This record gives sequence, C-alpha cells and structure tokens, in this order.
Amino acid sequence: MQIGILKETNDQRVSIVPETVQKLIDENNVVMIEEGAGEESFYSDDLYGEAGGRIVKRKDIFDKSEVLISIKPVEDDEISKMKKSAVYITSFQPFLNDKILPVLGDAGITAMSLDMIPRISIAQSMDVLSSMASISGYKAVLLAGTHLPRYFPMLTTAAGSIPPSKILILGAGVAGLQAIATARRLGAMVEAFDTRLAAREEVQSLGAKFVEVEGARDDKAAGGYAVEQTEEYKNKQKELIAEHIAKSDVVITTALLRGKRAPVLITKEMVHRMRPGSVIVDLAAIAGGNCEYTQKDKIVKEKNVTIIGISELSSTVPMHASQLYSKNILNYLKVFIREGQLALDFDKEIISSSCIVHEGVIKYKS
Amino acid sequence: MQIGILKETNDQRVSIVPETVQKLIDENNVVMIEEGAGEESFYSDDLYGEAGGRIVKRKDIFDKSEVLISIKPVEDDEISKMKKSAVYITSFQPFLNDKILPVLGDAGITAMSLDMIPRISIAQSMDVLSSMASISGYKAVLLAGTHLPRYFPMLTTAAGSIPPSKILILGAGVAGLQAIATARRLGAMVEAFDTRLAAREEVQSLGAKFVEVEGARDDKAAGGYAVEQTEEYKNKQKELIAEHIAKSDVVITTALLRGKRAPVLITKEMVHRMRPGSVIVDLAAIAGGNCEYTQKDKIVKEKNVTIIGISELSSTVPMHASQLYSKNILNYLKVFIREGQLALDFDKEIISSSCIVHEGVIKYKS
Amino acid sequence: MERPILDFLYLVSIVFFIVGLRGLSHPESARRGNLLAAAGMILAIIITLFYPFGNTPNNYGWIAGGILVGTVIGSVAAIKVKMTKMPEMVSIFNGFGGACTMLIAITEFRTLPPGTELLSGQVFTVIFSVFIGSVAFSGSLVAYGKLDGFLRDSIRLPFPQIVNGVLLLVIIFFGGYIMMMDELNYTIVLILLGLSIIYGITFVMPIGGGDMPVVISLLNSFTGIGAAAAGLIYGNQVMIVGGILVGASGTFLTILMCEAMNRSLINVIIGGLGATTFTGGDDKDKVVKEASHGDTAILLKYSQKVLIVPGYGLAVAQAQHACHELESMLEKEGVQVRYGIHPVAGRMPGHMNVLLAEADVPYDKLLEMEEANKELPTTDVVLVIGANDVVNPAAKTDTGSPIYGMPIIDVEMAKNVIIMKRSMRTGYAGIDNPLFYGDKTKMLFGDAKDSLNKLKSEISNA
Amino acid sequence: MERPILDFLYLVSIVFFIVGLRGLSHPESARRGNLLAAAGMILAIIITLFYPFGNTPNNYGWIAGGILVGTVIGSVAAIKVKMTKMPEMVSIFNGFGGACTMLIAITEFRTLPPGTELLSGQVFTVIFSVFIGSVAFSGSLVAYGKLDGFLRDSIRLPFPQIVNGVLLLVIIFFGGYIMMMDELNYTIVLILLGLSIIYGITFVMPIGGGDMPVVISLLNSFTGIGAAAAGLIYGNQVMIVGGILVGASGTFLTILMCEAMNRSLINVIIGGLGATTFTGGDDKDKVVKEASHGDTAILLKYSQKVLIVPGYGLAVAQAQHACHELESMLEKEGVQVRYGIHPVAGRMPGHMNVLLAEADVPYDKLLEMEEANKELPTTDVVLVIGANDVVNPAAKTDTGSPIYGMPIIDVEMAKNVIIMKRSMRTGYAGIDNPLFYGDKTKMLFGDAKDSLNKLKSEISNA
Amino acid sequence: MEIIIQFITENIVMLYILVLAIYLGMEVISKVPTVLHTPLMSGANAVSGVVIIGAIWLIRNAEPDNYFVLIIGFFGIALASINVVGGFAVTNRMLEMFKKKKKK
Amino acid sequence: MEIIIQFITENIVMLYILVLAIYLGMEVISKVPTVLHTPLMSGANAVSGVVIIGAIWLIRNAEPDNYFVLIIGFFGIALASINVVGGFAVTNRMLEMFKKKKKK
Ligand SMILES: NC(=O)c1ccc[n+]([C@@H]2O[C@H](COP(=O)([O-])OP(=O)(O)OC[C@H]3O[C@@H](n4cnc5c(N)ncnc54)[C@H](OP(=O)(O)O)[C@@H]3O)[C@@H](O)[C@H]2O)c1
Ligand SMILES: NC(=O)c1ccc[n+]([C@@H]2O[C@H](COP(=O)([O-])OP(=O)(O)OC[C@H]3O[C@@H](n4cnc5c(N)ncnc54)[C@H](OP(=O)(O)O)[C@@H]3O)[C@@H](O)[C@H]2O)c1
Repeated sequence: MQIGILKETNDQRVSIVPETVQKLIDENNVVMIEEGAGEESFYSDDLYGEAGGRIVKRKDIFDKSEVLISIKPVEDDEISKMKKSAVYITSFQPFLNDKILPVLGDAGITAMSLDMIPRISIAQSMDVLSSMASISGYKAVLLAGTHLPRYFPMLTTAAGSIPPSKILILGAGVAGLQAIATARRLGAMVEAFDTRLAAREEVQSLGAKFVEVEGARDDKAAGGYAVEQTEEYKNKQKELIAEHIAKSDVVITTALLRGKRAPVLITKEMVHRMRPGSVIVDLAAIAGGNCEYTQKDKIVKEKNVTIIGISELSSTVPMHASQLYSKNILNYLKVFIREGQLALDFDKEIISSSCIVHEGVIKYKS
Repeated sequence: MQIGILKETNDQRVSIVPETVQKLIDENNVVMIEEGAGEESFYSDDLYGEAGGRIVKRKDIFDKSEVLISIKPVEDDEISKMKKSAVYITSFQPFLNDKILPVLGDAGITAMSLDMIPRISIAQSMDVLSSMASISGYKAVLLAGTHLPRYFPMLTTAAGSIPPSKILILGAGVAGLQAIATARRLGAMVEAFDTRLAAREEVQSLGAKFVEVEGARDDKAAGGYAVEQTEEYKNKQKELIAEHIAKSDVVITTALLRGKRAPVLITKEMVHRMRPGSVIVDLAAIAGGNCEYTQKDKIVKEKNVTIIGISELSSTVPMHASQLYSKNILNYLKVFIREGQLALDFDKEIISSSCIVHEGVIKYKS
Repeated sequence: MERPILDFLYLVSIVFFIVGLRGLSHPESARRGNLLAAAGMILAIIITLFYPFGNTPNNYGWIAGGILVGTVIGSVAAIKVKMTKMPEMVSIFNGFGGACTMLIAITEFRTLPPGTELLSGQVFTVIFSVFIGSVAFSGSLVAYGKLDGFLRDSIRLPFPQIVNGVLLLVIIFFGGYIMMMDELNYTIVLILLGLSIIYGITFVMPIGGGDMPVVISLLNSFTGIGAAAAGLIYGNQVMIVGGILVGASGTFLTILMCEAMNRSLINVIIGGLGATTFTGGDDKDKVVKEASHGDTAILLKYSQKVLIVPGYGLAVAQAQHACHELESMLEKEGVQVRYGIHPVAGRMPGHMNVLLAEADVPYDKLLEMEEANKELPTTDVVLVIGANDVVNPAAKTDTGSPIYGMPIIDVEMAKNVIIMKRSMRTGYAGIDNPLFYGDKTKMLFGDAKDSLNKLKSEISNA
Repeated sequence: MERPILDFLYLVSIVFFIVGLRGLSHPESARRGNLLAAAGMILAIIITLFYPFGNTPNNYGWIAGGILVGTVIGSVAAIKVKMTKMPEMVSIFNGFGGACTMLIAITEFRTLPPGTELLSGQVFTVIFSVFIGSVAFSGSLVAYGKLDGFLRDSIRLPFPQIVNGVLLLVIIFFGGYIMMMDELNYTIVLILLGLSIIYGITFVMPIGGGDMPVVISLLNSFTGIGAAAAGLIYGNQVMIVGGILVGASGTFLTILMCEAMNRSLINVIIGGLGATTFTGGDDKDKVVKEASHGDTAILLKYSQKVLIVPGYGLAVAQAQHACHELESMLEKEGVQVRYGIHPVAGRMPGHMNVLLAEADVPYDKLLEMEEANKELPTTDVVLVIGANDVVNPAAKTDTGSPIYGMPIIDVEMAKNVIIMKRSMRTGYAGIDNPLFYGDKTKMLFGDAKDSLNKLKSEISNA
Repeated sequence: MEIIIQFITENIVMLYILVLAIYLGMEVISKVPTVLHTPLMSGANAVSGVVIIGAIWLIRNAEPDNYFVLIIGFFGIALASINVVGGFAVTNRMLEMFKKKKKK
Repeated sequence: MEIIIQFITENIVMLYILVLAIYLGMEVISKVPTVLHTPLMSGANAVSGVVIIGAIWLIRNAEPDNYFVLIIGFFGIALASINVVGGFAVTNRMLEMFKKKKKK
C-alpha cells in the first residue's frame, strides 16, 4: 500500500520515524514522507531516505496515499484533498470535536482514530494515550523543577540544610504515575491522590504516599451507611487535599474525564493559599485544566505561583515521543494491514471502536 | 552595626533572607533591606519586616550602612556613594576584573570579596562558590532534560524500549559532582572526566563511570618515563573524550581555571560529530565556556545540537540559592563582627585572603 | 583379627555414620556425607563377616547369596526409579529394613533356650523388636502404596483414633502378658507379630497426601530404633549406636519437617487419625505445588542461570532492594542472574525500570521480553516475583481470554518456575493463570519482600 | 540412695552440661545455658556427696570447709572483678581447676598400693593427670600474669621453641621411665610434677598480647582433659564425660578463635614460640582496638539506640544499600537506628543525602549534626561508616589542626564507637584522628560494603 | 522398681552411650535446610539398614541344617541389603543436583 | 601392641563414650558467634571444675587421720570450688549484655 506520513503543523513530533519506515517497507508497503516531517524531532529527511522512504511534497501525499498518517488531524479543507478510498489515521478526538465527523464522511474516506482504540490488554502496544501520557508525566516534573525556585531533593550542606520539596500529584493515571516516579527519583517528597480505587496501591507501589483521610478504611469496613459516609468521606478528602495543596511546593495535576471538561481540583482560593514560588503543572490544560487559573499552552504567574498549562508536553520530548508513537501506529497497522493489503475486520473490538468513519459512513456513536 | 542589604540588579537572588535578618538582629545589628530586594526570590518585604528588618530605599542603604551586602558588585559609581568607613561584602572577582580595585580604594571603603575566601575546611560554611556551584550542577541536569528531545531513563514499554540517555560530565568539581548525582537519579547513564587525581574516586563514589584510558594505571606503575608517557596518555585521554562526547546525548561541562579563561574541551568539530538533538550545558560560559560554540547567557543551536550557555544557573533557583548564600554570609560575618562590632583580624587566613581593600588600601595581590 | 581391634573398628564405622549424617545436613557436604555413611556400612558389614565368634558354621554361602540378591535388587531399583518416585522408593526400602528387624527378632525369640527368665530385659528387647520392626514394615508398605497411588487415599477406617488406640493397648498388654507367662510360647509371639503388622497398617492408613513424607520419616526412625533394639539382642554396639542415631535424628527430622509445614507432629498423626487434614481433590489436573523458602534457596543457589521476572507485585511489596540483594548474592555464588522485563509489567510504562534503577540494578542485566524468551530454554530457574498477567500462557492459547494475543514471557520454557505472590488471586486482567498449575511450577506464597528476605537468609545459610 | 539411681543421676548432670554448653553457643540461650551447666554441676556435687562407697569416713567437715572457702573466694572475685578484667579471672580460675587435678593425681599416685603393675593404664592415667593438671595450672597463672601486666610481655627465653621441645621430650621419657620402673617411686613423680609446671610456664611465656585468649582457651581444654583423666582414675563417668566435653569443645573453640583471627592454631603456638607475632608497643596511649564483625553484630543487635555516621567512605564503597539493609534489620530487632549527617561529609554538598535517598532511607531517619550531637549521650553505639574528618575531635581541641574550629559530630559522647574503614589512613584533610585511639572506640577494618554485608549475616545468625 | 534398678545397674554404660548417641543424633542434623529433608531421610534410612549386621550374626551362628533360621536369615540379609544398597544409591541420586561447585 | 589390645578390651565401652563425647563436644559449639567465644570459654572452664568431684571422692575415702590427703583434698576442693563458682558467676556477668529481649 501507499502510506503517506504528514508533517505536523503545530507539533514537534512526527508520526512515523525512519526505523518504522523500514519495517513498513519490509511488509510490502510504499512509504512517502512529507519533506522535513521529522526535522523538529531530529529525524532528517536523509534518515528517512536511508530507511527506504520517498521524500515528497505535501500535495503528493494527499494525491497518492492510500493510508495517511499524522499525529494531529490536518485542517478540514485538507481532508477533502485525500483520495476517496483513503484511510486516514490520527487522533480525531471525536468526543471533544464531533464536527469533524461530517467532514470525514463527506470526504468519503475511512477515518481511524487512535484515541478510540479500546484500553484492553492486547491493545496496550497501540495505546498512544499511554505512551504520550507517560512522557508528559516525566516532563512535567522536569518542567516544574526548572520553574521552581527551590531544590527538589534534601541536601545537608555546610551552608545549612535544604529540606526536600513537597510534590503533590493529583490524578494517578499513566501520566501521574510517571510523574510520581520521576519526582521520587529526584528526591522530592511525593504524595498523590486519585479517585480510582486501585490508585492507592499503585501510588504506594512507587514508594509515594497516598493522600487519604485517616480511618478511611475503618469507615469502609463498617459498611451499612455506605452512601452517607461516602459523601462525608469525600468532603473530608477534599478538605484534606486542599490542605495538602497549600503545603506543597509543586502540584502536578493530570485528572481527565474522557469526553468531559477536566474536573477543577485547584480553585483560585487554593492557589492563593499556596506558598510563594510554588509551581503548578496542569497536564489537563487541554481539557480546560484542573486549576482555575490554568491557561492552555501558557505559563502564568498568579500571586507568586507559577501555573504551567502546556498540556502536550510529549511534544517537547519529540525524539522519543515520535519513536513510541511510531511503534504504536506500527502495531495498530498490523491489525488491519497484512502483506500490503487492507483488511478491516469489524468483528475485532480494536477496529470497531477506533474506525470512526468507514468509507464515508460515520460509525462513531458518542 | 548598620547592615544594608542591596537588591540585585541582574539576578533573581538576594544576599540575605529574612531568617538570617533575624539572626543578625539577635546579634545586635540593625538590618536595612532595600525595597523589593527579595521579590524575585519569593521573599517579600513583609517577611523581612516580620523578621525585624527595616525596608528602605536604595539610597538610604548607601547613606547609612556600615556594612553593605550584595551578591554581585554594584556599579562603580554606586560604590562611591558608600560611607567612607563602610564594609562592602560581595564577590568582586578581582582575578577577573582588577579594574575594580582602584575604584574601591578611591571610595575608601573596606571591600571583602566572598570569592576570595580560602577553600580550607573551616571556611567551608562560608564558601559561596561551593553552594552556588552545587545548585548549578543540579539545575544544569534539569535544564538539559527539558531541552533534550529524549527521555533520560531507560523505559521498557508496550511501545518498545527506550534506552537510557548518555550523559557526560566534564569537570567533576562541586558542580560536576552534583550534576552526576542528579543525572544518575534520573536514570541516565553517567560518565565523567576530570583532570584532578582524586576525581576518579569521587566520581565513582557517586556510582558513575570515570572516563579513562584503559591501562592508564599500568603506565603509571611503569614509572621512569613519566613525562613522556603523560603526554601520550593525555593525548589518548583527549581522543577518548572526543569519542565519548560524540556518543553522548548530553554533555555538561564545568571546567574552570581560576583567574583564566576556561579551557576549551569541546571544539566545533566535536559538536558536529554529536548526534542530532544532543544538548550541551556549559557551566563555564561565564569564563569563556568549555565549548567553542558557547555564547554567554544564551541558548544556541548548532547543527541540531543545543548549547546552553546560561552560566549562573544558581540564580534560577533563587529561593534556596539565596538561603544558602545568606547562611554563607552569616557564617562569614561571624568571623569579623562580634556583638555588633567590627573586628578585622588580619592574622586570620580567611580575613587576610578575602579582604581585598582595607579602608581604601588595596590588599589584593594577583 | 582379634575382637578388640574389630570392636574398635566398629567404633570407626560409627564415627563414619555420625560424620556422614552430619554431612548430609549441609548441601555442600551432603554427597560426601552419604558416601561416608555408606563406607561406614561396608566397614561394619565386613567386620561382622569376620568377627570371631569361635567355631561357628558361618554359612557364608547363604550370606553371600542374600547380599547378592539384595544388592542387585536394591541397585537396579535405585537406578531405574524416576526422580519423582523417590519418596516411594525410600518408603519401601525402609519397610524392608523393618522386615529384617522383625525376622531377626522372631527367630531369636524362637531360639531362646527353654527356661529363659521371661521377665527380663532380654525378652523385652526381643518382643519390642518384633513390634517395632513389624510396624515399620507394614506401615512403610502402606505409605508406599498410598504414595504410589494403588492404595486409594480415601480408604478409611471407622473411628481410626479409637481403633488405633485400642490396638496399641492390646499389643502392650499382650507383650506384658508374654513376659508374665511361665514358659516361652512361640505361637503367642506370632499373634503379637500379626497384631503389630495390623497396627502398622491402621496407623498409616488414615494419614493423607501431603503428610506422607512426615510419616515416612517417622517410620524411618522406627526402623532405626528397631535396629538398635536388635543390636541390644546381640549386644552389638554398631547396631545399637547406628540404630539410635537414626532413631534420634529421624525423630528430630520428623519434627523439623512438621515445623517446615507449620504443624506439630501430634497434629499430623492425630490429624491423620482424625483424617481432618485430608482434603481430596477430584480436580486432579489443578494441583498447586507449594515451594518452601529452603527448597527455593537451594534450587537457586545450585543453578547456573536464573531469570527474574518482576511484576506489579514487586512494586507493591517495594521489594526492589531485596530483589537486587538476592541477585547479588546469587551472582556471588556463581549463578548468572538476569531480569526479564515485560513491556507492560507493572502499572505504568517503565514501572519495572524505575524500581530496578532505584535498587541500582545495572542496565545490562535487564533483558527485554524477546531476549528473555530466547534465553529461557537454557534457564534453570525462573523466579516470577509478583507478576501474573505478563507470564500467563492463556495469552497464547485461550482465544477467549481478554489477554489473548498479548505477547508474554514464556517462563514455562525454563526448567523450573517459582512464582512468588501472596495468594492465588488474579492480576490486573482478572483472569486465572494456568501457569500456576503447571508441571514445572511451584508457588512461593507470601509478600514478595518477606519471601525475598527469607530466601536471602536461607541462601546464606545453605 | 542406690548406686544405679545415682549413676543415672550423673547421666542427668551430663545432659545438663551438654545442653548448657550448647546453650552457651547461641546468644539467646547463653544465659540459660550457663545456669543449666551450673545446675548440672550442683547436681553432680550433691550426688558425689552422697554416693555410697560403703563404709567410708566421708570427712564431710573438710569437704564443707573446702567448698565454703572456695565458694566465698570464687563469688567475691566474680562479683568484684571489673568487666575489663574478665579474661584474667577466667585464666586464674582455670589454673585452679588444673591445680586441683594435679593435687588429686599426685595424691592418688602416692596412695597406689605397693606392688601395683606400673606398666598399666591406671598408672599412665595418673601420670598423665599430673602432667596435664600441672601444665594447665602453671600455664594459666602465667597467662593471668601476662594479661594483668605484672608479667612483662617482654620476658623471653632464648630459643623458646627448642627449650619447649626438649622439655616436652624429657617429660615424656620421664613418664615412660616411671612406668618401666620396677617399683613405685613417689619422689620421681614429684620431679615430673616440677618439670610439668616449668613446661606450663615456658609454653605460655613467649606467647604475646593478642594471642592470649587463644592460649587461655587451649589451657582450658587442657583442664578439661585433666578432669577427664582424673575421672578415669576413679572410673567416674561424669568427670570423664564432662571433662572430655570441655576438652573437645575447648579445643574446637580454640580453633574457631584462631580462625576468627585468620590464623592457624599451630601458627599461634609456634608463632608464640618464635615470638614473631609479638610487636611490643612502647607508645602505650596509642592503642588501636580492633573489633570483629561478630562482636559488632551482637553489640548492635543488643543495643537500644544506634547512630550511623556516614562519610565519604560509604560513597566510595557504594555501600548505601547494604547500610540501609543493616539499618532495617536492626530496626526489626527493636533497635532505634538513625543517621547523623555532617554538613560536609562526602565530597560534595548533600553527598550523603544522594546516597541515602538512593537506598531509600526515609528522610525522617536523618539527623542534622546538631540534632545528632544532642542524641549522642543517650546513644549506645555509633557506627561511623567511612567517615573520618567529620568525626575528628582534633577539630575541637587541636588549635594547630587545619580543621580546627570545624564543628564535628562528637561521637565520643556515645557509649561505644565502631569505626568502619579500610586502614588507618587519613581523610580529606590529611590529618590523624585521635578518635581512633579513644577508649570507647573500636576499629572495624575493611571495605565498608564488605563489612556491612558481614555484619548483616552475623546479625541474622546471632 | 527393682527390675528397673537392676536394668540400670546392668546397662548403665549402655545408657550413657544411648543418651550421648540420641543427643548426637539430634545435634548433627540440627539446622538442616528443608531441601535436604528428603535426602537426609533417605540417607538415614540407608543407615538404619545396619540391622543387616544382626542378620549376618544370626546366620553365621546358625547350624548349617537349621533351614528355618538360614532361610529367614537369608531373607533378612536380602531385605536389609536392598535397604542399604538401594538407600545409599537413591540418596546419591537425589544429591546429584548439589554437585555444582561454587565459583567465586 | 598387646598392652594396647588389652587396653581396648578393657575399655571398649569407655572408648565409645569417649568418642561420642568428643564429637558431641565439638558439635554443640559449632557455629558459635565470635562474640560468644569468651563467655563460652568461661562457661566451659567452669564445667571443667567438675574435677571437684574427684577431690570429694578423694577426701571421702581418706582416713580421718590421714592429714596429708585431707589437706590436699581440702585445697583441691577449695580450688575447684573457686573454679566452679567463680566460673559460672563470671560467665553470668559476661552474659548480662544479652539480657535484652527482642521486641518485634
Ligand atoms: N505497564 C503498564 O503500563 C500497565 C498499565 C495498566 C495496566 N497494566 C496491566 O497490568 C498488568 C501487569 O502485569 P503484572 O504481571 O506485572 O501484574 P499483575 O498481572 O497485576 O499481577 C501482579 C501480581 O502480583 C501479586 N502481588 C501483589 N502484591 C504483592 C506482594 N506484596 N507480594 C507478592 N506478590 C504480590 C498479585 O498476586 P497476589 O494478590 O496473590 O499477591 C498479582 O497477581 C497487565 O495485565 C497489564 O496489562 C499495565
Ligand atoms: N561535603 C563537601 O562538600 C566537601 C567537599 C570537598 C571536601 N570535603 C571534605 O571532605 C571531608 C569529608 O569528611 P568525611 O569524614 O566524609 O570523609 P574523609 O574524612 O575523607 O574520610 C573518609 C574515610 O573513608 C574511608 N574509606 C574510603 N573508602 C572506603 C571504603 N571503600 N570502605 C571503607 N572506608 C573507606 C577512608 O579511610 P580508609 O582509606 O582507611 O578506608 C577515609 O578515611 C571533610 O574533610 C570535608 O571538609 C567536603
């Protein structure tokens, strides 16, 4: 098949790295790469050429490709430039932006949305959300570290002792866990909170403390008044988190609710109560942010607190982000491209969930 | 005594933090702080006020202080505004800038240069070079991490394995060692080199690898042809380092030679041989840099290699940097201010070395 | 040769036995210990063959014949038996030893000169030998039968405790009765023999599966005591001391075995009598074999190549440091140890890397899944620490499984698999793991950190 | 009571001895073991007091007197003696035991009926008892004198090996001569006694300082053998077995002690004879006391509060993980362990923090210098791991020292100080450390990681 | 009671040996690691075949025409030999896994 | 040679006891940690005071007017008592440091 790799317009990553190009060619595909696609992630056109890819102009990609790949969807008008039978693979985020569906339908193409791949075990190797979130979590800590006017680790020196910084991670999903791990490595004191039940153990499995109302488990064991207590418990928990935020030097938030605005975890008032110099990294900025002060893709200072709203941090680690992304896509392609032939099997959960438009027919149901 | 704390003009730090103000007052001193002196390091005027300091205008400091403190020397014209008998404590770096000596002499003040404190054991608690270098080393790694398009640590994930990044530290002094420690914490593979004999063990004591020509020790054991061999050995060593630089994802250089231009360790050609996306942090930028491409206080990109020349990284961790600085100065003051009285004892090595101008008389010998 | 010298040589063979048994209790010296004990035995036999009794008929032909027959049978059996059938073998051998005691004792009773004082130590010794030899004999055969499976575990006596208790009392009274009688009565001893044999059967019969080794060890100490008793008949030191050594160490070993199972000896026997511990499993394919820390430690220590497969449980237990320590200890013993890192082990990408880096495990010890799978066929032991889904063979075979198609670290290719986890609970994917019931698999239950620490101390002691 | 019963009770007291000695070899049971052995002794004495010999005069008055005198002296001495003088005490006690053997044997020889077959086991036993008792007696006294210091270590014989060898040969020939004689000759035995006493002196005299404990242990086993020999004279089992037990375990212990010093027994004795190991130190104040891993392990295990002071050496040895392990082990034993972090320990600011964080030592276990100094007076043991300058008291006292004025962690305030480093070399500042010669200080030489690992295994075994 | 005292009198030395041997029997195998339980049991079992000496004794003292004793003795020897030979051989096989030397 | 054989004949049981006791003596103290070397030595030393039994034996069998034996015996008992009493007491003192119980 003719596979076309588009250059991102507003992202440092590239969806397919040269190593993967080689693998695709080995499977009887022709791979076209837009000029300079990998420039910003340090994969030069030469490298693509060496791997067997053809460096072409953007227009050629639209004209010739049977399969098109990008990380972020191209502009709507470019979608219509694609071949009628083309398969376009990217993250459409239909749950956030359902206006794109008719556009795709009109173009008559098949749209495969990476973010719709179900999070089941076998699909883990295609899960771009995980691999990108992991990078974001890691980078969030480094970023917090560079903006923090303090050391992370404890240091006992001839000029007095530096206490370790306190880091609070809200939302212990993929990004949150990676942030916990990275912050712990740097020697910070790390606490975390998440609403998921399993999160407590997961947090502790990284050696961090889980923020918990004392006696919570006793309450649970008591049974009976489950609902009532849960409400009370939740309130206590909220208060507790507010307290912990006030005491933290860095707060990294990652709480996302799929298809919804991110929950507000840090109110303006809480920010005011934080110590001067503190840093908030809001990885949920893309979905409205977990902090009321967050501005998407901006770093703002409020009352001596730095709030970092750069949500797509994975793009700032473009080399490895692209490498992981590329591997994810390769694994994904293997599901429906065999020996250079398309074989979309809608019985497979992966296909049926992630193919949001099939030959112009909208399959996605919100 | 009347002690005046000046606001820095081009630095985020402040020389004395509120905690120290309190201690100075306890010792029968009056402490004046320039308005907003601690603003950028997150110590508000209020905090200084609470600690017992008087918030005053810059002019008042010059007019009234018997002891003036700043991190970087003020402009020459401001020196003349000081009281004749005043003691001015800062880092004059007379070995780099001996033009300042006559200015100080003309002003008739006593100038104490922190960077001239001898590096003896008892002076360790006053050693601002060490405490600031330590911060720089730490921050250099974080900065490298934020600019690197790669992960530091090794990660085995569903989307393939990420190999750990290779970091090379040139110059394993205070900054270099801290950089080694920080990079190791983040999971990078760390190598280091230094010309000092003791450095090898010191590097290894942090779990990092020392870059060494194989069989080096055998050569030494052979004895006799010491000089000749040393030359050969040095050349081998240089080649080896060049190779290691080419293989490294991050190079952090810290090699300084007191009073001289920093040695060039990374030539342009070596930079060209580095892999795309690599990062160099040159902590010697202030003294001309260890890399030929380094531009002081700038981040430049050359052939896809990022070269960071921000040399005073401690200023970017202003809270803790100020705290350590402040404690250093407090310890230093204790040597010659007792119960609010000046007591300069030139028999003490610390005083005789660091007092570069005494009541207008130039004591410094280069 | 003169008697004193031979008596002295007997002493030498006793020393061989002692040193041999001592050697057998330490892994490094176990083989040597066994050989020493065997040498002691040969010495003792040779001495006995030439011991000057005066003008005895000797009958060397019969002796040679007996030894030949026994040696051939014994060695063929020992060579042919499968490693998995060893306990059966030991049990049946032991029964033969008991039988020998029984035969000797009964013969000696028969040859007691008429008019022998019946209420004497001598007669008591003979009667006791008959009893203990018979019990060891029949009990061992039953144990053999049960282990081998041709005696069904489910054969039960009604009220076994009572039956056994009554039987034992009857035997004791019977023995007392014989000694109180006026004259030797050979027939009545044959009845005692019969009763003893029955007691051996009813004693062992109700004891079930997992407790069998304990019983065999106990019967073994009976045989030892029997040999000592037979020695008393002849006043032969080597039999007495050798038998007592076995009796004492056998009893002590029995207690140790019970301890290793966290049970008391009484509990095993009474429990056996009450048949409470026996839980028959009809689901024969699904047998979980538990490993002990000691076994695992030795297994690891004497391997060439070990692969550690860490999973989420390692993280939960925060056992990374302990794990690294174990690895270093093994490396010092000359074992090659590496880690097989599954891409999705843990709960976040690179979870295992973070952990192992924290514990300072060098990067070059980490194998990726594919490499690990390549190494597995030549790996002696795989130590799965708190991993579950990532080693679940259902991913390869069970198309209905939610993890079907996920590549796994295929630990079953290795020679031995030890799985450390706290229970039989499932992992993240919530599915059962057929590996746990595998032929090569043993489970080492408990918190991973605790288990690792125990392993460490076992290894340093072993 | 009847003899057999008493004989049987003797056996009980032997069992007490055995169980007691066994108990003495494990820290938890040592006290109990000692008491058991003492109980066995009391039992044995009581039995002997009432053993029916027939119509003997008994002379209970004399016995009571002797026991009274001995008990008073023994207990007063034991209570009064300073802990540091214990080895002297043991040595002199042992000498008394030997003296008793000697006295008994010489008396028994004297009371041998005329016409006794001289070339007999009996006479040999007596002569041997005289010899071994005398050697144990005089040797122990010399050892006592040397330990106590009133016998100068520097007293030397010319060619001690030769003198000793010749003396021993003379004694042997003399003994043989006595047995070959036609008639008993009491005087000649007195000469043998004298020679033996001299031999005891010349045997111990050349052995120097650090080897003294080994010699005492050896002499102790001599006393045991002497007691056994004396037991043979009377055919008394408890003396024989008790004596042999002490003789065997004493000899074995002597060998263990030599091993702990990395020497062979021969080496200690010959070395002693050759006086090669003795290096007199005139610089009396500068004595470095070495600790063994075993001692340190027990010291730590049985402490309440331990402070670890890490330094650059910990980093060089990369022993942070081992250190944390040790700390956890001790905490599990109920010991409170914390770290005292000196601001300039290591070679970079925060060096120790980096290390300890890597090993996952919780932050709240780290005390800053000032806090640590406050805790020290109530601390049982300070473990200085690879630190030197930061604990150098010269910083407080020696105005000429380059570190004068630097605040230090003042470990001498604690009850015990153990310093782990590889040698007596100086630290960064290049200056000698008077702490190493301190009263409370013991040095544990070796690479910090190795030492820590050894400590760990000692603790888990102890 | 009397009979017991008599027994002790006759056998006091035997008793000493017995007690020492019992204690020794327990002592030598203290601290045996669990993995050696089975081999140790097997080895001890082979040692318990020492009863073969009794059988030899029996047969050597039997009249050559006393077929009852001879046959019983023959079986006794044969059975005990199986125990001894098989026992040591099986133990040796079990211990094969401990063969590996330690490299440092 | 003959004398040796005679000796063995007379003392064969004694020899058994001896060998067993020697082995047991070594066995019971195997694996003693170094820190217990001194207390163990001291305890063993106290046990070696068992020679006191010989002294008692001696004195009990002495004629009440045989002052030589009585006095020697008296000294023997006194010395051995010192060894026994002092030995156990000193050992006990040494072991005081092991008193502390373990809390878990
Ligand atoms: N890596 C990722 O990015 C990621 C993200 C999300 C989900 N997952 C999923 O997570 C799973 C990872 O597989 P896995 O094998 O690592 O873990 P797993 O399948 O979840 O199994 C972990 C096992 O560890 C045992 N365990 C827990 N605590 C323990 C303790 N303290 N000591 C000893 N054992 C303990 C548990 O058994 P007991 O309870 O019996 O002790 C459990 O069966 C996969 O299914 C993967 O798809 C991975
Ligand atoms: N912290 C800082 O920022 C900094 C910077 C520069 C200088 N300094 C200076 O460094 C010194 C620090 O004091 P310190 O007490 O930590 O260190 P130190 O005084 O240098 O002593 C370290 C000791 O560790 C021992 N050692 C080395 N390797 C070892 C090993 N593998 N195992 C066991 N022991 C080992 C050495 O003795 P052996 O050779 O006998 O084993 C040495 O005496 C101070 O003088 C300080 O002024 C500190």
